[in-house]
Amino acid sequence: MKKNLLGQIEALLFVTGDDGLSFSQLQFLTEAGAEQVEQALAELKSRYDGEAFGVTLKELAGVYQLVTKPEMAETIQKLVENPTPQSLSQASLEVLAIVAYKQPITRVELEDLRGVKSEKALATLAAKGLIQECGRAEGTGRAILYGTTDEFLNYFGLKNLEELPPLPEEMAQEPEEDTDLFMTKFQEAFKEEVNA
Amino acid sequence: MKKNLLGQIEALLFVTGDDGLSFSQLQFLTEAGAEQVEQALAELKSRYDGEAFGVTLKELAGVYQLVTKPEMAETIQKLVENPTPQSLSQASLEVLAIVAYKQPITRVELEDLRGVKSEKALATLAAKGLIQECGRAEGTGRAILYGTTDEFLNYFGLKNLEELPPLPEEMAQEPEEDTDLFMTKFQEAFKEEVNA
Amino acid sequence: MSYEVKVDAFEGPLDLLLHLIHRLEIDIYDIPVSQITTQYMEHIRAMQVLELNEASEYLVMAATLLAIKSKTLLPVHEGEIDEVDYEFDEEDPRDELVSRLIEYKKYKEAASELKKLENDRAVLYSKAPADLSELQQPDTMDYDANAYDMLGAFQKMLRRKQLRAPLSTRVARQEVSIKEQMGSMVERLKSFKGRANFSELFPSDDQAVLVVSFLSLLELMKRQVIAVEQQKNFTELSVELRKETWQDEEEPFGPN
Repeated sequence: MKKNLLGQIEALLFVTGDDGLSFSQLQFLTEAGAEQVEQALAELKSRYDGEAFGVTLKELAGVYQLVTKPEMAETIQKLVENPTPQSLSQASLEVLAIVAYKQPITRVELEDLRGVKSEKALATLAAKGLIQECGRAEGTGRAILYGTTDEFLNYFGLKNLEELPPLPEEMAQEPEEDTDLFMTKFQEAFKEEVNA
Repeated sequence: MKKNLLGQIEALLFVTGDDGLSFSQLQFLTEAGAEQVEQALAELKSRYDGEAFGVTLKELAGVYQLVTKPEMAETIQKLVENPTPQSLSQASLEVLAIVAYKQPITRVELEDLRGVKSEKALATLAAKGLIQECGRAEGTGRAILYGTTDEFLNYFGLKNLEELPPLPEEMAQEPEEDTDLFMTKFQEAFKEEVNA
Repeated sequence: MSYEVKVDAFEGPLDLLLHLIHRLEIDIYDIPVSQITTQYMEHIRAMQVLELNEASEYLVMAATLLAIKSKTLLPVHEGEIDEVDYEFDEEDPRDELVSRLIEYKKYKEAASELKKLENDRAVLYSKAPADLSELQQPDTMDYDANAYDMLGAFQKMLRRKQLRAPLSTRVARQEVSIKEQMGSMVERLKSFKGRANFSELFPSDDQAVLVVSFLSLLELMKRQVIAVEQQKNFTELSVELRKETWQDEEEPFGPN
């Protein structure tokens, strides 16, 4: 490996702070091969695991960033004006969950799912940079389509959308399935009867 | 020494970045004794001497801060010369955002908000035609007021300024509001005093 | 039977229904419509008193429940043998509601997963990108940005400001005594040729300094070193210096 690749990566991530750098940017800036960068990132990460280290490496929204370790939170919160971290309301979280899993989605589809008007929650989330307009639906209305942003990934500590926890499975098979199967069989039988 | 004092100090110096922290602030925040902090700083410093480390500890005018090592300069310069969309645009975007939402605004107000000198960014944005001088502030200094241009609207595909995404509620309330409220109370109290 | 209804506890009629289903330990696939309708009605009656914004949405659901209830109450049609076909065609009137509830429940659970992620992320702190403008050539704004990027930049700045604020406050919060402030107030007035607007005497944004300044102004008024006047209602107060000096020996807060 290049002599001080670890140091280079650390310096770059330090300088870029919460902007972070993507893998390919790191590769370009350090002029190292992909494997080397990968190895260096892994080494950095395991180095940061040591107790005497206050920061760690995290991949958020597709970029690598240095962040402080969770166990440092208490100390750092003494620096913060309002130590209780801002958190989203239940309504916002619900809307965000639906947008995240169903994107792109229109307001009307979202409201149908929730059963309540959601204009305000959408506006709040857009203002927080967590969702954005990402196009228009086909059709006459050309309704606005909403999707999540990189800030959404960052806010929830996700690398990418694939990292979203899987949606809870439907609890059981729908009872209709039996009926449908039955109906199918019935109609088949019926057809046979008729054709016979 | 306290178990993870090194980590705590590292985390604190990391989040405060260019601002750094004084010895007494470090002591206050880590709740450690002066000797312990001193020892931890020395240990940190010698740890950073290792080749695989990209940052080091610097003391300047009684303020400790983490900085990248001099030998990283070349790599950092490469970052500067190869703007990544998120990192190098950040400063300009930030300035632009503040001007857009807070216009008309003076350079001093803007710098107060950002906490860094912003002359260069303002010049760049003005050269791009995205912001312009739009008058002078009242008062002795008669500082230049900045606002956005039509080209700004064009650039971001906006019809008018009302089309800017709204700011989150809690952000829209300025901390200055307290002061305003305070000032109002002041003046009320004053009137009473005067009329008494 | 009385209910303690927390209005904010529900995110809408579906949420309320899920709550009832859970509390009554009902099988979501076999909802006793009559029972749940009664419970639902009692709840929204209690909530309506509080003039919910979403009252209309709760009422729409009430109507739906009543419609389903009336359908299920219809006597089972014992048709002739030829009609057996149609009987199979007839859907359970509850089906649509059930599938809506199940769909909604999925996202409600997903929302609580997000809540956990939010908490985990909230304890990780980052730092601002270092200011590289010194090293930078002036013209680097060649990229595609949209209004949301700009908003994002603004958010980051505010987040950072939150971290910085207490530090700067600590630095600014030097002990300023009223006596000192009285002196500098007089000096300041002199620099304004003995007359200044009220706000011009408060150059600092720091609340602690403002309070001390205000108290010292009051003290100066009491000692008739300065006079304060207002030309008209709502115009700014103006402060006039009456004496060039003020007695130092008097205790600022002593009884007169």
